[in-house]
Amino acid sequence: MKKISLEKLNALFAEIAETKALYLPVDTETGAQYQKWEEGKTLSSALNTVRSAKDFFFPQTESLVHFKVEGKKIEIMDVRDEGAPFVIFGVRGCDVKSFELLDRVFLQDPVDTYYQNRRNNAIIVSLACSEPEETCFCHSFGISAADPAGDVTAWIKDGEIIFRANTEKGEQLLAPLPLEEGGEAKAEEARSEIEAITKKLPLQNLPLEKFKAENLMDFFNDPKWASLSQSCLGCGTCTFVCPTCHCFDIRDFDTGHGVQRFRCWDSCMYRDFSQMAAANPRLSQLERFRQRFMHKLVYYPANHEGRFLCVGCGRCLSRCPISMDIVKVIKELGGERDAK
Amino acid sequence: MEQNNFKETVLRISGVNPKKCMRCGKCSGACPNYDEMEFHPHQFVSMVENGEIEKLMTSPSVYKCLTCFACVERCPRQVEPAKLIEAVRLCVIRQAGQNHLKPDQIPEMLDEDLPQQAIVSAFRKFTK
Amino acid sequence: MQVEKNFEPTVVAFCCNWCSYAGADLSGNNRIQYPANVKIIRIPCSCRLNPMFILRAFQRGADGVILCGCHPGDCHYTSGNYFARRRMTLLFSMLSFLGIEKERCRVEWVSAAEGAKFAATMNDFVATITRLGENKKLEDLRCKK
Amino acid sequence: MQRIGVFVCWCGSNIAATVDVKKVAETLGKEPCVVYYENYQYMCSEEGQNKIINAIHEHKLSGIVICSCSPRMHEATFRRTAQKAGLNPYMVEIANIREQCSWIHKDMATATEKAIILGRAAIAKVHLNTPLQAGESPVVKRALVIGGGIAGIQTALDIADAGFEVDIVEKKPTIGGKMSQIDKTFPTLDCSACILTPKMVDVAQNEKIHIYSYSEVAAVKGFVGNFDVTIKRKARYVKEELCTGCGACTEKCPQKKVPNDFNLGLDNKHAIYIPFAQAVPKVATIDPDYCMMLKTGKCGVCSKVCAAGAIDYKQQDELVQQQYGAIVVATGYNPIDLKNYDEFAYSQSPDVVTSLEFERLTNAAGPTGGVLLRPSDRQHPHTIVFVQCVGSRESGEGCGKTYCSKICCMYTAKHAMLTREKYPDTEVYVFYIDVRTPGKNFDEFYRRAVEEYGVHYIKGMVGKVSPENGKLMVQASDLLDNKQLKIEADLVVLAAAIEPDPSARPLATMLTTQMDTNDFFTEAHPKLRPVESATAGIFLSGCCQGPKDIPETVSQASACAAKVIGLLAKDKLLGNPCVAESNELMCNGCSSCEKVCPYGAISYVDKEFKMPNRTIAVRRVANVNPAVCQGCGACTVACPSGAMDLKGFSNSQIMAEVDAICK
Amino acid sequence: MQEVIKQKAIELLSSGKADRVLGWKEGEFFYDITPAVFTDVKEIEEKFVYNAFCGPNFSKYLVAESRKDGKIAVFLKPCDTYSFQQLLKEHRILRDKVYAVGIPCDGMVDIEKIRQKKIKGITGVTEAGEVLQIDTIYGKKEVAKKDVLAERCENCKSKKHVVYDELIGEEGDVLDSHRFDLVEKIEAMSEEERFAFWQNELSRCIRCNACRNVCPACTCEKCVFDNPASGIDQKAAADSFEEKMFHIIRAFHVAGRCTDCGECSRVCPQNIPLHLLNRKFIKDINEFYGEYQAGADMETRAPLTDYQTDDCEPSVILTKGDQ
Repeated sequence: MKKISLEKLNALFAEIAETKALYLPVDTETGAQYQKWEEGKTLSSALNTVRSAKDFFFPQTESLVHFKVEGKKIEIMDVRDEGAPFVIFGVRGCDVKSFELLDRVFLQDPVDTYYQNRRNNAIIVSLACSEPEETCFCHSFGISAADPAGDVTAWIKDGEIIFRANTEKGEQLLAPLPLEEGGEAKAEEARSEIEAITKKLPLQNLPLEKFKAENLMDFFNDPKWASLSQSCLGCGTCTFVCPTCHCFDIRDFDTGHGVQRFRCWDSCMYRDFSQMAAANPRLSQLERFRQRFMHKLVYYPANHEGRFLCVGCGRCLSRCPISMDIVKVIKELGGERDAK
Repeated sequence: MEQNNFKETVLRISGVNPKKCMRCGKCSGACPNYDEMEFHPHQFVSMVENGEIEKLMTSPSVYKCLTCFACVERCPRQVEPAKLIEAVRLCVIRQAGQNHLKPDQIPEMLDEDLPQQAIVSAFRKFTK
Repeated sequence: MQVEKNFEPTVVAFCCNWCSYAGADLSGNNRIQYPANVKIIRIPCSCRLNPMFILRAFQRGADGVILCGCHPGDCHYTSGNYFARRRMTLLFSMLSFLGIEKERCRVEWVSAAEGAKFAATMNDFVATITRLGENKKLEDLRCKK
Repeated sequence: MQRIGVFVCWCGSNIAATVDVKKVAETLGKEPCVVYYENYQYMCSEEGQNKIINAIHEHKLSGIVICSCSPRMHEATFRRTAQKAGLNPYMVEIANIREQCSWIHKDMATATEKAIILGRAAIAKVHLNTPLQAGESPVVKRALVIGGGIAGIQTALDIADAGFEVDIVEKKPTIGGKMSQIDKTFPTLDCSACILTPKMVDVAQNEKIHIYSYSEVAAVKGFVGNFDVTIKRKARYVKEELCTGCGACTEKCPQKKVPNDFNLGLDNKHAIYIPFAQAVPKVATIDPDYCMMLKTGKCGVCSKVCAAGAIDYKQQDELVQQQYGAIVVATGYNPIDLKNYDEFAYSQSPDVVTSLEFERLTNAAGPTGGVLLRPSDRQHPHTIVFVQCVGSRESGEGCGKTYCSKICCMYTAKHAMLTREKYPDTEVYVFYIDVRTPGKNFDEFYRRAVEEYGVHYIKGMVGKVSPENGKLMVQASDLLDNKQLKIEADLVVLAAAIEPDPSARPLATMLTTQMDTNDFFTEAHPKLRPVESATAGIFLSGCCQGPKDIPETVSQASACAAKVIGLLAKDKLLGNPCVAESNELMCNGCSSCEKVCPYGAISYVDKEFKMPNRTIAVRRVANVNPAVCQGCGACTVACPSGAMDLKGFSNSQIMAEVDAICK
Repeated sequence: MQEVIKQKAIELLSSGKADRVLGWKEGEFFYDITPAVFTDVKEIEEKFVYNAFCGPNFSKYLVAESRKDGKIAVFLKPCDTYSFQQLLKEHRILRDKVYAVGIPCDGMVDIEKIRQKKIKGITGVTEAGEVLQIDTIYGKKEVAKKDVLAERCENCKSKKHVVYDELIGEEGDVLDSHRFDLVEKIEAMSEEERFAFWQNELSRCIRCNACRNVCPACTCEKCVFDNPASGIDQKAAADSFEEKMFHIIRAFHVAGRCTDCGECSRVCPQNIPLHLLNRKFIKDINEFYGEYQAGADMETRAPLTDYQTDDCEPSVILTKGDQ
């Protein structure tokens, strides 16, 4: 392991930024946001960013291809950019986990090369959560806030930051940096402190056991969806702040001298989501609401060896305008159901 | 030039737009002191409009106006002739030494029926 | 500086069919010149102008948008321009609130008889827009060539 | 996919001298969907039109763009051309490259470039054009005339003459209006009753005309060709169909102290009355405010004396529903109330009268039996002062009107002349600001009053009238002699300004027609459509549109009738197809569009819609009546959801033009 | 107050005056309260809450709820009644299907403001008069309620209920708020500052549509931004122009109809002060066309569907602002 005093952190950022673009959570008036590091920007102490880290690989909008139109002639232009290596610093355990879940979608055959390029270029430095919030429930999905994954894992403890390279990419990142050796004990100490806090968190032991493929129809037909979805506004806040939601739409924009085909986030909560044969097959908000949670808790796990499509980051808990979130859904549906 | 200046001054002081006059003569029809005046309210309006201010300034009419505002009240087009007359009078008394009423003239004018207030307001009206 | 000199603004003029479009025709009939930067779109009445169209014009690269309609009180449809006047006042105020140059949008009432006024208005408006320079604040980069 | 043809006109050298027409045609020919292009010297000529027709046939064009002069010039021409070739006329767009391009630019390159852009915009629009069909609506062959004065009477007679049914709604118990109160008419001095009452009889006897007297319009729905009007027939407590007009009741009625409004309160009438001898319909009416039977239940004299048994104390207001193809507004005027004119002592002395009161005082059927007597002491007046422009031509906040009432100069001259003729011993003074006599034989008439009858015309407005010792002191300035006059008069006659009848404003609201700030109805065009309102199917007759004398009123009334006949002669009305249309699936039913529609073309219906999962929902949705809509588009912008769009100028079409111009 | 309202809800349901009751349902924490339709007395007894975190404006739910069978009772805070009445005016709610109970409100707390005070891991909140006692996993904390009030409640425009069938508590008054202060401050900035200000704010927009979907004035059957036929539909702002476009058009569409309920800013996950755009329109309308409060009554014509012949000209803005 390697370590450095927190006082020298900014110098370290400058060193990294010499060769690679460096992104990190920065405090803004309206919460922490990932920003490109430049002189004067400091690491946020907030637990998590308002928007998740999925933006790095799956940006909200992205050009796919351009068509240049001149009179009756059309020319196709590939706008893909190979990109360059970049570092994301201070990713929390939940968000790191989300990358794995997204990889299972975008890197499956056929591979999404736009996503793949960025994924390959990224070096992820995760940061253990010193002060988890009441809305955290990553532990329910077996994610460790105390020892997150990533190319490098970092802990902050007693004025020092301790790094552990987990991958070759991580090693290569740390190698040229002016770090001291050591810090294992402090890292261990931080880890156990965080684990102790985690046990005190209010959202413990979510009843996830019954969310299995074999109960699919039972869940689908559960009458409780009606009351759960009743107050849902059908906005996309939960899906847009969610690190694992990955629905998108592909649209064409007529620029007047051509067409730009781009991909943008979409939300299954929207009425105009997925205009199949000109209409969303899920006509009511109940169906759309159910779709989102069934996907996270039943369909995705059924296709991905039981992995839930939720990392317990708690963003939807704090952002839903009417406070209807996945925890309430899990508790309501997973609760008294008789296991088959 | 001089003339224009007076006209401008009169218009500025009075705030009256003589162009609004439609020459109906109701002002002069309503004037209770018509016969005393050399120039009548409607003439004030047209003469100011024509820039003949000096003629008005030298006429005793400016002091004969009772300022009863009958013409202002009756004018169907809100021209307000009394304000023009007042403005012409002001043009006169603002010139140095042009006070129309001098204190030493007062004693001979006094009689028993003259209220005190009339003297005060006469000073207000006819002096600087 | 040289760039500014060569800057030829794109100006969209929405003209109501009954007064201002006819006013523009009259300015043509009388051969009164105004810059070719102005391109006129005919609409039935100034009240047909949706704020969407103005934003659309800016998005697509217009540098100035002007609405011309019948003088208040003379609307062919009796009240259209009164509604247009309120809508445009509020829209322009909002654009200004967002920091967009307020001279970029204008409303002028031009009657069918005011060919000279139409041309003068366009001359003045194009001069104003030329002075303001390119519309940067409400442009859509994708629409740039 | 459209197949578009582009036709570039040279307009001789008008366009071709500054625009490279060949280049324009060729460049536009490269635009998507343009399958044919051509340039020609005169597209509007027969040869040019044939080229278009042939191209439409040969190239199966679905839309055409003509780059030529202003659409205000030849749009109709080219639409007809398209129609001849079997193409919907609304698949034509014009790019104005003459008035808005070649004529205002000198530089060939600039003008050519602009012409191409204007052409592109037209092509972009025509891409989105859809064939439009003008809607048809049937015409109810019946007209309604609101107001039974000379204007209403003349309009009704002319319409009935053409063979159409007409109803007159008159709020008074008889038709006749102001003209029935007037003694003689200028400039010929015919007796007003002598020329009016035969017309009233004509109306009464005309089978095509039905009079709703003592009635008001309560509600108007519908649109041109199909108005649905509710008429309120006020209870007159006399059965109209039974009353013979014998007048026995009016003589026997014990309640004699009812101010006689026909004589402007100068004398009294009975509680049951017939306004005047030649009233039409000649039917008695009970004034419920004075009738003892109606007020206290004690009396019943009229019922007892009525041989026809026409009296019905239990009569109620009645609502009648009727359909009309056209509505004529003929609500007329009233003299303004002079109670605020203290300087003329109108409220202080009974001997200060209005001109209309003067008419009654000189009328043989009036309160004095035609002998001119002053109201206060019934003595013959020897000095009479007439004051003109009372309440007219005033500015500012007062009770006066800014406009000239137009008729006062002439009737004052008439009064002065008649007075001098009948009573040569009377001195007559007329105070005027200007004497306005633009009319046939008008100035001659006025000059006769001065030269032959010796009426004293004095330039200058009266400043003050004050009652003194049974006389009226009139103080005025003589502007020409530059002196102030004090005249001791016996009678002062004020030429009061005239204003629209107070019933006009609520009526305008019902009819969705426009009024000016003086409550005169606004004509559709001040010069070219003076008898139509901007609302289709509503016509204006007489003083409701502005001050008028009798000859003018009658000519406008006949003009109005001609317009109505023109409308009623049609079996069907073809609408303007460029009208608003609401997409019911998107409509919120919020009423925003309805509120901005100047024509009342939008109504709301509750309609059933199939909703998700086989449910049915009832929703309130807007419905545009294409026969009423004039296509201004105000509603399209008021609609937040974009459910309302305008055919021919749709959102997408205008945005396509914007895009084409800005790219 | 919670008990009184709860009892009222039970009474309405059990007396048959209402078939359903729209109220607030407790969540996992003290603050994550969800709007819910109660049909069962037992559920009300167990789950119904009313406290300083009951922000949501229920009026928009009534668009759909009033079209269902039976009558729905609803609890409306003073500001909610304005939205309710505005929707009635636009014929969006069927009045006879709703039993409206006006309830008092002392201002709602913004949980974000508590978090901004670096209070983390909140597990419970107790209202003790003017003070909120907060339990967290990291110990107990205290804040003054006035320091964490939602912005819209700090600038509360009215404590008056403009429409109701029944009122709990006493009727309040229309207040003299300072709600336009910030708008004025922005107006006083230079053009460039204003542009920078909004660029910074609006660039954060993620087009989640929460503002639109919560807005009681945005009840369109189909929003223009979801309608490919409108020509301006967008799912995400692919260019900074589209960020502005969305918010300008949205503000314009609700201009003269927005009651200034402040829901847009409450729900924005990116904390964009969207209400300022609406307030700007309200302020302009007040200045140009006379005081107008949407939803205050059923009769007054909305300013954009009305006009005066002597209205100011659009050029009036050329002489405004830019100090």
